[in-house]
Amino acid sequence: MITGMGGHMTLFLIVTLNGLTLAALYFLAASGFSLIFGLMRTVNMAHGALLLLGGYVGYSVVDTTGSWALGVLSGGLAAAFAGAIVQAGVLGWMQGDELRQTLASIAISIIMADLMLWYWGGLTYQVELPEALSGGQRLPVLGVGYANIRLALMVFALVTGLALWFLIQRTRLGAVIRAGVDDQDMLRALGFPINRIFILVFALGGLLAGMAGVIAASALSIAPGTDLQFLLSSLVVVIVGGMGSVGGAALGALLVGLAEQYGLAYAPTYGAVFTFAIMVVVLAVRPQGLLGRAEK
Amino acid sequence: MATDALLRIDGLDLHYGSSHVLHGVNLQIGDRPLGILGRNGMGKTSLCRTIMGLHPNSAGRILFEGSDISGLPPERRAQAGLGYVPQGRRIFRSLSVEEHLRIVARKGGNWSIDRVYETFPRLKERRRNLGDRLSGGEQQMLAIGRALLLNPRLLVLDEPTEGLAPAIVSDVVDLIGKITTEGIAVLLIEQNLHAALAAVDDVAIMVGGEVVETMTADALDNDQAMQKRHLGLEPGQAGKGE
Amino acid sequence: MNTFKTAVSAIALFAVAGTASAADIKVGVISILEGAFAALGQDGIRGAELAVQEVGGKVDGSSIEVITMSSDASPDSAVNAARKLIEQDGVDLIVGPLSGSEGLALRDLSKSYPGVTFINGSSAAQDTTLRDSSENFFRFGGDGAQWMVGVGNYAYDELGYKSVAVIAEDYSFPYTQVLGFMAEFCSAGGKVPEKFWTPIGNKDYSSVVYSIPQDVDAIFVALGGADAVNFLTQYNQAGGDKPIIGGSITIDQSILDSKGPFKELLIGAPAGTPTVSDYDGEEWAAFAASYTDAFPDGFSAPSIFAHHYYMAAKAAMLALDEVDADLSNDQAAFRDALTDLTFVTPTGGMMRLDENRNGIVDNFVTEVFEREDGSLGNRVVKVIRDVDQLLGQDKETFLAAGPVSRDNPSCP
Amino acid sequence: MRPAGYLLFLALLPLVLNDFWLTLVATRALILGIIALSLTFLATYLGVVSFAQATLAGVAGYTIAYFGPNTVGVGFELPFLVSIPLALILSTITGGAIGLIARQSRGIYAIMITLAIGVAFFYFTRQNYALFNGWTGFSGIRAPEIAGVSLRDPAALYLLSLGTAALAMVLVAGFVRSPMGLSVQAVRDAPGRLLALGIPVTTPIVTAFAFSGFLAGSGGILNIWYQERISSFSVGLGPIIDILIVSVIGGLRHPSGAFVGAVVFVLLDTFAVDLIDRERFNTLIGAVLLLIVIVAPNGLQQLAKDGFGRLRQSNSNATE
Amino acid sequence: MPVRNTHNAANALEVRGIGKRFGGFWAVRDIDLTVRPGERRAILGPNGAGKTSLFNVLTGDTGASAGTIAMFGEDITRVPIQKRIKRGMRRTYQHANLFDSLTVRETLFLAVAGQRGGWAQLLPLKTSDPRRIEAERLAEIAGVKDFVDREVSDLSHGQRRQLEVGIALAENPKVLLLDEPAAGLSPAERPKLSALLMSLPKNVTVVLIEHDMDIALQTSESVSVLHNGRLLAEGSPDDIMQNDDVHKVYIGGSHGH
Repeated sequence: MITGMGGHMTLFLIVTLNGLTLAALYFLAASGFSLIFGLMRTVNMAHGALLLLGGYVGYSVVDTTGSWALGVLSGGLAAAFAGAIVQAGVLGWMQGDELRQTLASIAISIIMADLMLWYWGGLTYQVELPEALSGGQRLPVLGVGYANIRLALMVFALVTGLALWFLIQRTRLGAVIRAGVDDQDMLRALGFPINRIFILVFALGGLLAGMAGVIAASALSIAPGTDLQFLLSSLVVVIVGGMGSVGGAALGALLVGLAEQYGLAYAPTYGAVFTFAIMVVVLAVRPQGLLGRAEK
Repeated sequence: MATDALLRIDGLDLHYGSSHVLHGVNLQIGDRPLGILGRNGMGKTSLCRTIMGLHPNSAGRILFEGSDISGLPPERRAQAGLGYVPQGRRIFRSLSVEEHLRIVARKGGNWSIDRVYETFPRLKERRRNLGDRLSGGEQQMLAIGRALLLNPRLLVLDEPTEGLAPAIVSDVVDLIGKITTEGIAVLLIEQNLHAALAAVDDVAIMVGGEVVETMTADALDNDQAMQKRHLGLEPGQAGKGE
Repeated sequence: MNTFKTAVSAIALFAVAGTASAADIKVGVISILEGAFAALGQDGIRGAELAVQEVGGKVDGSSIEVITMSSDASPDSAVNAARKLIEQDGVDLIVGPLSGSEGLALRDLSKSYPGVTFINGSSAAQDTTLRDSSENFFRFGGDGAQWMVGVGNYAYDELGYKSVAVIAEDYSFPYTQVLGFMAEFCSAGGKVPEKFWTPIGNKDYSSVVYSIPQDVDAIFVALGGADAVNFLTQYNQAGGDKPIIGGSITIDQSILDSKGPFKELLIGAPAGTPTVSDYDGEEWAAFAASYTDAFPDGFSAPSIFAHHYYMAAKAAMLALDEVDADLSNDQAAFRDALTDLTFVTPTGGMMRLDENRNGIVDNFVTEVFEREDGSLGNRVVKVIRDVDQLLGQDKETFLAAGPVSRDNPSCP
Repeated sequence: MRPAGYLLFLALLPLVLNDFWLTLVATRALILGIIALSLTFLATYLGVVSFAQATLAGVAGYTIAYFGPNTVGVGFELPFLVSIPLALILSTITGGAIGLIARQSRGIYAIMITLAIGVAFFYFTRQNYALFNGWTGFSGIRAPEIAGVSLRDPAALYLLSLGTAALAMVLVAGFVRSPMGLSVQAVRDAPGRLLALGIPVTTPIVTAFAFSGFLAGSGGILNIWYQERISSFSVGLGPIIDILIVSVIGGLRHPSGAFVGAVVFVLLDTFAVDLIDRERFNTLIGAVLLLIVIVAPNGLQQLAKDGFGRLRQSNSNATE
Repeated sequence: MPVRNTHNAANALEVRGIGKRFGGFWAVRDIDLTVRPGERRAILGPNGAGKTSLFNVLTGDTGASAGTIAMFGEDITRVPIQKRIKRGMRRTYQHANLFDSLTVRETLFLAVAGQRGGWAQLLPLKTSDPRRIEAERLAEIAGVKDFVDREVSDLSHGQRRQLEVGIALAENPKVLLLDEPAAGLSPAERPKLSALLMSLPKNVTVVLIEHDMDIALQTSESVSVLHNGRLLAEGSPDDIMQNDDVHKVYIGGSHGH
């Protein structure tokens, strides 16, 4: 699609832009995962399933009501509700036993994936975009067409990032969550029911995952297997960036998004290998991730 | 000592890993502030943590206002009226002073954020600072202020004078006196004998995970032999009592 | 000793798995019922069941039981499914599998079970029958290259495309599809300057979209399922306007039935396929009617998978009928019957096998059109009958070109 | 001697089981058990849960495929006497290399880095044709004939797997009582303290991973003879999770749990489709896994103790 | 830089002007200590006096911010912990951080193998292995011989402390640094530990950090008292017990009195 002189440069810029927009989507998907890990040290392997659930519910709601915003909201709420059930019903009972939680969440994701396949079938779903986001426009300078939804992705990521930052840094709940990250015992000794806070944070993580699912279903598509793809990408993103750090998730998403797009454009054969190679290298050199705090 | 104790500990045992830390501890705390004294490693901090529910006791009971709280999680104990100022203060490193107070502050009750600031003007000056940017004394004030905002019935203070400059030690002692007059019971763990004697009316001495002596502060103040045997430098028959 | 073994195993089986059935002839059907291909795999099962239903579940007084088994698109799972069907359920025939690598795996496995007959489902790897073929493995259908026959010529001659870029998933089935297209297109004089092989399951094609050379006349897209949806959507959103040429599963009915705005892009796109959901041949109309009758909750018309599983199962029923359901002597008579079988397929052609037991089939060049109700369908532009696996070439030359790969064939 | 009794009993199974039970249940469980043993060994004695064991088994399997008879025309044939040791050496070296990369990671971080390695290897095998033949992988692999006995014979493969499993248990029991084995356990219990004794921690970690690579490799070789094929699917997320499930069911605190877990898993995997609607058996598998994680966090270890546990015990006594 | 060797080889430990700073805070400062070969020295001080910081600088667990340390005349200030071990310095740990799943014998074997080598051996150990025999000898000295095949996790707290000492004695240390060996012991366990400390080979120099006065004064020939990071007093146990300054810092500040 790129013609004329300077095609290589233009391609490079457009691929970079693609990397940024993909990074935005990865950040949306990974932020909830990172939040949950940060407070509870829980590696929620059912995160991808929550995301897919949100996507499906969002699709169904948009399909019936025609309102995209309502779809995003209900996808988020459905996943938040499911997340709260997962934490309250299963993972909460194993708090502190990280391995057991990891395994239990794998089991939950297997069950969820199968039940979603049963209900929604194996079709590929795309959520219909509202007028303003559908279609594309000619980019200034680069002079190529570009999808509106991808540009919007960056806005969503920015808004989500800011909202998360505000929630965590500027609200009472955020202060409680930060206190819980610092010292759970002390927080409990001050009268905070940590289990309920965990459920709340899990629901919040689910909300983020669910909304990301609807957005992913709008920008790309969802189908059985999407859960694993986003689980893996979220894992890589937060591991590279540093578990539990929202800033780290942003940095990780940026690295992974760019690596994936450069890989796809310039070395499609080994694109996916790059992503995981980055993760291996980062972990081998800095086991806690780029912005992660070292374990005590 | 009151017979209707606010906090009553019966035969409390604690095992921690391979070590048997508390051996049948019995204590009663009423309205008069109680100090627990003893050398390092005698189980004082473990006792505090067990009272707060941060360690599960292996035997015995903890009665607070007449009901057994030994099965409750820490948050329920705090809600029931136990305030805790832990050893090492355990300030949240990523919360500002203001946030520390804001997350625990409730409407009503005797203590408000403003009153904490009145009591500790220094904290007001540093309200925007993060927890890990405070000096030891400031952290201690914050830890106490944070516990007071829960409007507790009983305040458990674990070595609040540890590592503080003498002037601040005396502030803390004065504050404990003030707290007592407001009807808040105090359980004070101390290594600093003089600070403890100045702050409390009764003392219990712990040796090797047991309470070996209970007496009034004045009695201990006048008993040099006792001080030396359990707290000072005299080589004594540890754990054997009189 | 063998009776004893069977007795012990039967007891163990009973303990674990409940009762075994008492049908005379058991047909194991292997399809993908989990993961991304589940909806397609389900349609394959429908096809096989339809063929059995048509004979009323009985051939010459022998009752037929269909036992389905899921694989997950991996060869290992297909092999495990087949082994279980054979050794535990005691099936006499296996119909399936769905995908290319699974087909190669079952072809290999069939050599270890000379007493069981394997009839390929929709798996379309070339080598399943072309190289290293197996005596008891039959394919009443074509391979991925056969499924593209007619498209290369149509694109070059009728549509006037001289240069086409290829976007395809990076594994054996798309390689075979690309061969089928390029064999004709290149020999007609067309050029394929660039091929983009993307990993299967890739989500974001945006950078590939922008790497497509501007000076090609069209894009040949051999992607399946979610991958096709993703690519087409993103190409559409980026303002891409090159005509699309579709692979066989890129523009299958199951894709046309998927939801999303990308479908606009497909209207008018030609594709090669052995299955056309809107084909107006009378045999097809009858077939589609009995499909929708039997499975009201199925697709709006039989998919490529239903069609192929149906032909496989139908061949089995016909051959069974021929030998009066006699499977003795290691199914020798039955296999002879299969080998010599000819029958009219739902597409109206005459199905028969070549020397490697691979089908000589009908193929269609189609284009996508919009129905009155707004849904999309494929309509036939051209029917090519009697397509064989060598694509009409001489056997030696064809084999000498070597197995398909990322770089074979090539005409930049 | 009890272990000998068990072994004799297991060795006689080919007389009473038909090929389905012998191969698809017993042999498969043994092979899966050996690979899972490489994980439970690491988890039990080094305290690290690795998600890269399918990778290690895959390295050995691919080596056998590449240097053995296959039907895809990739690689070149070597005698089995060469290719088998080569496969074990490569999987051992790969294990050591993974240990070197993951040496600083503990707990969930170790899970993550090994998962990353596993997934990277999966994508690599899927994309690389020269060594791994990409998506399609290798098929038509044949187990060798040894002294006129074809290992493709169900009973022969079963007995070989049984022997390998028993040998693997003996090796593990011996390893953990060797000085290096003690160092490995010391790393798990208190790495800093081991350093203070003048013993580096990296060497025991790398050795433990290498040893687990050896175990996984021997399972991987049997597995490729059992499957007669290998492809990227064999090293993908599915097998990675399967091995983990096997180990968890059996219990990660005792190596013999691997075999208990393998038997349960294989029965479940094989017969879940009969117990429940054929399309919903993944739900059943997930539910059983969840149930085991909830009610038996240490796995079916009790069972394992009654069975293979004694085997290990008496072996370690014998070697002491 | 030229190596200044002004240290007296006749002293087991010679500490000159040692300081340890954390940020702007000096945990210990200007500490001078001289320990003769074979001497038993106790270092006392209330909580926060700087005992642990001094100890960590001596063992090499943390670097010194100022000053020098010499062992038998050799400057070891910049010598890493591993090399100090090789030169004959051993330490015990306050928080008994042991290999819980190994037996006492195996633990002591590793302690020996850490010095002599052979920890990387892949073959099981022979009963006649000299390192195994040495481990048994250590078990005897440390008084843990009776349960040499028990797992460390099954030991009582006191037995673990004894094992700690046994580990530190592996391969004839010259200087033994004991970090609060009596911390957390029950009254019944204390005498046993004192007895063990008193029975240590006479050629080993022992520096003991202890909070428990009973044990420190009972087992040492000389005592150094730290307060607020500085050396407050030094002398025989009797001298120290008579020292008023020491009493004051131990019982606490003079608030209100």
